[in-house]
Amino acid sequence: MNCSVDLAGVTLKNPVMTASGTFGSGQEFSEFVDLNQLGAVVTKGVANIPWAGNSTPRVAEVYGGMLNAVGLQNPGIDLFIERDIPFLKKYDTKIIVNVCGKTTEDYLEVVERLADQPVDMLEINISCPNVKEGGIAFGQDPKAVEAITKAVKAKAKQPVIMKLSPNVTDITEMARAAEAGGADVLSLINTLTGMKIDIERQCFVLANRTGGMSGPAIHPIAVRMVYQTAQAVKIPIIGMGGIMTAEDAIEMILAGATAVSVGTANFTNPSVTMEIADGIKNYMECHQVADIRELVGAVHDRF
Amino acid sequence: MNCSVDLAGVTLKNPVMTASGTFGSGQEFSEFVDLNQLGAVVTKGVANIPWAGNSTPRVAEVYGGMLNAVGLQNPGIDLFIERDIPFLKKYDTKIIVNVCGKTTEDYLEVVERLADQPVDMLEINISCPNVKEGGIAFGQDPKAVEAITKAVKAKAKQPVIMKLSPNVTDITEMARAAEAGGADVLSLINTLTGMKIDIERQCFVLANRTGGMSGPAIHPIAVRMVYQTAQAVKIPIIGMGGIMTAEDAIEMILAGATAVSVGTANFTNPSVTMEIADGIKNYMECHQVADIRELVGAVHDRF
Amino acid sequence: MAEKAKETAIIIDQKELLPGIFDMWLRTEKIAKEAKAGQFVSVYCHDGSRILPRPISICEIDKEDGAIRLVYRVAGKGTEEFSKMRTGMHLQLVGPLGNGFPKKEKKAFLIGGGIGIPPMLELAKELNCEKQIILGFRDEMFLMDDLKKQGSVYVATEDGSAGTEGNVLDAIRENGLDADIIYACGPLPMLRAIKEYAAEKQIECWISMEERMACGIGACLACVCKSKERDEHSNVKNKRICKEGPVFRAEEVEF
Amino acid sequence: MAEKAKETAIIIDQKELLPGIFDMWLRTEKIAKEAKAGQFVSVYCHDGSRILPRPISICEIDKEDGAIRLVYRVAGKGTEEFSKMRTGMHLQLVGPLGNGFPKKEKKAFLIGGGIGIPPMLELAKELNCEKQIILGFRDEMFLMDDLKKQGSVYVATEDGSAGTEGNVLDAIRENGLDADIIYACGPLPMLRAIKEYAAEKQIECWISMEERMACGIGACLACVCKSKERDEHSNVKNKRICKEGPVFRAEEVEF
Ligand SMILES: Cc1cc2nc3c(=O)[nH]c(=O)nc-3n(C[C@H](O)[C@H](O)[C@H](O)COP(=O)(O)OP(=O)(O)OC[C@H]3O[C@@H](n4cnc5c(N)ncnc54)[C@H](O)[C@@H]3O)c2cc1C
Ligand SMILES: Cc1cc2nc3c(=O)[nH]c(=O)nc-3n(C[C@H](O)[C@H](O)[C@H](O)COP(=O)(O)OP(=O)(O)OC[C@H]3O[C@@H](n4cnc5c(N)ncnc54)[C@H](O)[C@@H]3O)c2cc1C
Ligand SMILES: Cc1cc2nc3c(=O)[nH]c(=O)nc-3n(C[C@H](O)[C@H](O)[C@H](O)COP(=O)(O)O)c2cc1C
Ligand SMILES: Cc1cc2nc3c(=O)[nH]c(=O)nc-3n(C[C@H](O)[C@H](O)[C@H](O)COP(=O)(O)O)c2cc1C
Ligand code: FES
Ligand code: FES
Repeated sequence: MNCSVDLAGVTLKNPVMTASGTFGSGQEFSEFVDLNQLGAVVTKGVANIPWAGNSTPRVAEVYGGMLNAVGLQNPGIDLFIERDIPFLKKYDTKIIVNVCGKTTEDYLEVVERLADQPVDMLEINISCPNVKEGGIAFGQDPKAVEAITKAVKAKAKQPVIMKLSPNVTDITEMARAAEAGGADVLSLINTLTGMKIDIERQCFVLANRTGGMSGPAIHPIAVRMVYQTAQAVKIPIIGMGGIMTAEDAIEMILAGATAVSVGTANFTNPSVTMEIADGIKNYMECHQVADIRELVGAVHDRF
Repeated sequence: MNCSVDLAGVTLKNPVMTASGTFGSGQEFSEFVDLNQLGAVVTKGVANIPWAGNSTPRVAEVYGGMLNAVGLQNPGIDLFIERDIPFLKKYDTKIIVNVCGKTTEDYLEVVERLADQPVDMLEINISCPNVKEGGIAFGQDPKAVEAITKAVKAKAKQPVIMKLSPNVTDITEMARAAEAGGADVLSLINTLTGMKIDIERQCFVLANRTGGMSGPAIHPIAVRMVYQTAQAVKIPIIGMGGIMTAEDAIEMILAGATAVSVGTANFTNPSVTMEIADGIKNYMECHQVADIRELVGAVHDRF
Repeated sequence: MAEKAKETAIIIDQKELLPGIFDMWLRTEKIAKEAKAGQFVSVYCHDGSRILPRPISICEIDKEDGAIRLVYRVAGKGTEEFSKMRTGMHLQLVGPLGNGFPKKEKKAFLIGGGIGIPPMLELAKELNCEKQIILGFRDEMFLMDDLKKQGSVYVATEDGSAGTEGNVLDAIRENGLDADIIYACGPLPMLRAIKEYAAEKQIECWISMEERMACGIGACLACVCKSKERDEHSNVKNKRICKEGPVFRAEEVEF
Repeated sequence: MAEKAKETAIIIDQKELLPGIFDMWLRTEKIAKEAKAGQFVSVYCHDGSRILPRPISICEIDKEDGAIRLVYRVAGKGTEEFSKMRTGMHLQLVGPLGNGFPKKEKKAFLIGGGIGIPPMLELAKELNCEKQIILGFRDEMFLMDDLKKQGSVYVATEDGSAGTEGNVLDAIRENGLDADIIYACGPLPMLRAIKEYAAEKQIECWISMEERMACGIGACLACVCKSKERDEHSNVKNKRICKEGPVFRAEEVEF
């Protein structure tokens, strides 16, 4: 039985990855998860310099999900290279570094600093809804998506994953733009912009007013976008958004994802990524699937 | 204590309305709800001629919500005028007719047929994700939104509510376009496009493949869009999307909605609309709110 | 003015008939009073992640005790939730819903397949005629004792482990049975075969249909089936299973 | 390689101390073994609509019995769910989490305000020094008997219905108390006043902080508070309450 998948020449032992920002750099979760059993660890977004992020409250629970407005707090690329990459190198898993920035130059600085690092892939976050500059601004206009993709590709030494925002009219337009810019892989979806109001105090629950919605509540939207994108581009897709169980992961794969990232579910169960990897194997056994790649995009009509 | 609200000159006794398509024309729910206690009944979308809608399965439950792809099945305007309007006229509530069409002409035909009918307002659905022609196609491009709004306003004898789709990059752009076209009121949000896959049978759950997602899972997105739209336009907003309780309704009102529509919650509890209307009154008593209009858009920052 | 509402029912008893098939008695005065054979109830989940009701047919009605019986198969998360509940716990219901079976005094076949068998029990109790009850099982049988009290029972099993090997029509043929009216509930392939059989033999035939539902009361148009003629309510060739159905004349609907 | 996991705890006992304040003992061997005063556990809801854990401080640890005690106020849907659970039912926990209080052998104030009082009980049990326990209540008191066994207890109530009328600092002043170290947990305004008091008197002061959490283990950066100096882990002036805290030196953090 083959569970391994290929993303732009990088072979993951299984399709289960962590969603950026929900797993730190793996250190804290390594007490709950054997990182060797994951296809890849995707780190929290890192910028050229340390960012302090937003004021608190930064998270709020909503029905079947959560809002976050962490605002990309991160220690900056220097400390990241010094501390987080060596930590992850101890494990037999792929290392994918999520990159954020306020300007194109910020992104490129991080990409260049990572060029000689033992990092397997770069995931470029152009879809964070929680920062004023950069982030989502790059991800809601196809021309901007193509331009930043091209700029990153020109400098990157590792394969480049572009991470797309669901807060758009047509996800396939953004996907095609990233593909045209030379993206090797696409990640989708980032969070949907949401808001929660405290009706007792009549104030916004989050200091940032809006936050990015994640968790099982957004899963059907993510599945739809992965499906649409898989019809529209030739490059592989990493599917994410509300994956809580192996079943959810398989749904995403059937919709067209080559690999999946698990985010908010880590908060509901810190060992969930390992359990999902096991569950996928079980499903393959029960359904006599010899190679996971047979499942990618294998959904069909009823009749 | 005043619970009544004004929408383009039409006074609703309270801000609670039914969301189109979830309440039929009120007949079936009238066994569970005293329609006299609702601000308005919004009917299922009606077209110039009968529509058979999509194949089944038309609905699927998802985590904290549901998908529907009913495809605007409706009996056509003739039977609607003959049967449904007289039924609703027996009650002391406002009648709002939701209008759908495949072409601008279709919409206009319905609007004209309703001109001499005892109908209080028209809600124009330019945001249905479940039909091939018409529907959402009108609602994802600001120029199209403005054009159809203008065309409808030119013929309509009643105030016009334009119902917007959340499947857009920038809801305020669509809202401003509708306002520019002369819309009297805005309704938001319609459903978010989603998908569910049956992993046992590896097929789409809905015959239509995709469906519109509704229910509590989408509430934070709806609140955010209502808030953004309230900052962008001067006309009143009817807020909807995942309102299950009076608390959810108040959240929507604080975000900027003058009235609210309750949809999917009717399936979870057929008497819910009445309970929400009562719950809003209770909240006003507890918080010593003399006039519900004080609450509209009254959210503020924590500090 | 609003005479109906969700009713809070108390579980009087629940047991597992066969692995994955549960038998639950619920005290629910109003529903028990109004209900008749072939109708169903909407059962609501406690877990907030499941917002739609589950339609379950009424298997038996105890008017005196104000109770109804539901027999259901664990098919997913919702029915799994119900199956874990114990005596004394509460469930919220809306019902009775749908039209139910018409009751005629004619020599009848009551045909049930799999989890379509339960509604046949109440129907058999309410019918006043000669009743031949034909049941199709995959392998293991359930509700046999209850049904045997109501008429002569014939069984078909897919694996031949009991009764006729094959389907319900095989059992009818093997036993040389005949009837003037058919009532049936079960999987679509079975209903299709019965519809054909009834047409051929020109027997009046009533079948109970199933479809995904949302409102359960006729408002949302989720649960339609195709009808031969234009339906009076919908004004198109679609009938609402929850409202005009779930029981239809076989020749009325297309499936 | 993964040595930690969610632990399934069994409720040994639960009672309501005061309207809306619950006292629950849970059997949870591993957590009880490792836990110490000032740490907390993440408690998971059963209802699928609530996906984040609720952080609750450990009020008491029974190492022998492998049990911990949680005392919590019903603040919303999650704690309401917990409050309805009965002996024998299960709850899933992760923990112990956070750093806990440092234990020094110095004459101490243990100051608790409102629902910040429970962690003071285990702290009092673990501390080996002269303990003056100062408690601030709105009106009705709870945990008094347990705390009185651990040291001298002084009370302040907002309405003056017991002890000093006013806040915990009023009680300290009224009773002319002094100490060489302060441990405190409670609402922000109380912590602010204590921080100021400690600075003025130059007393070592440790406070337990609260913030909305998601992961509870230091990975998501939801729960930060501002720190005076650049934090070693975050590389900015932010500390994770769930990881570097919840207990901080008062002068380390800004709030
Ligand atoms: C009129 C009617 C009567 C029924 N009577 C019985 C009965 O007596 N005994 C019994 O075991 N089953 C009966 N069913 C089927 C029963 O409704 C489903 O098995 C049940 O809803 C599954 O719920 P779940 O949460 O376990 O499954 P899930 O698959 O998790 O359910 C997800 C959603 O799909 C719906 N759904 C899933 N399967 C069906 C189905 N077959 N029909 C309609 N909706 C479905 C659920 O209601 C829910 O909304 C009946 C269905 C209908 C329409
Ligand atoms: C380290 C720590 C220790 C705590 N110890 C205790 C204790 O011993 N006893 C006690 O009664 N309470 C304690 N709390 C507060 C407790 O976590 C909240 O009251 C509880 O999470 C509310 O959950 P809910 O579902 O009832 O409320 P809801 O308001 O419905 O919760 C919604 C979301 O907000 C979060 N939330 C709400 N209030 C708080 C809060 N004050 N702090 C952090 N998150 C919150 C919830 O965890 C949940 O994610 C502690 C909080 C922290 C951070
Ligand atoms: C607390 C939190 C922090 C996040 N931080 C990042 C980030 O730094 N970079 C990024 O690309 N995505 C970030 N995301 C988005 C997730 O990686 C993921 O795309 C999204 O949460 C949907 O997946 P989920 O529903 O499984 O969580 C964050 C999400 C959460 C909940
Ligand atoms: C079954 C169903 C049918 C619907 N039909 C219509 C419709 O005919 N016209 C329309 O404008 N909106 C329709 N909607 C959208 C709702 O009116 C509403 O905008 C949406 O469901 C969000 O609200 P909710 O989460 O409260 O359901 C339909 C929704 C559902 C669930
Ligand atoms: S389920 Fe709504 S019409 Fe039948
Ligand atoms: S809650 Fe995630 S870092 Fe503290």
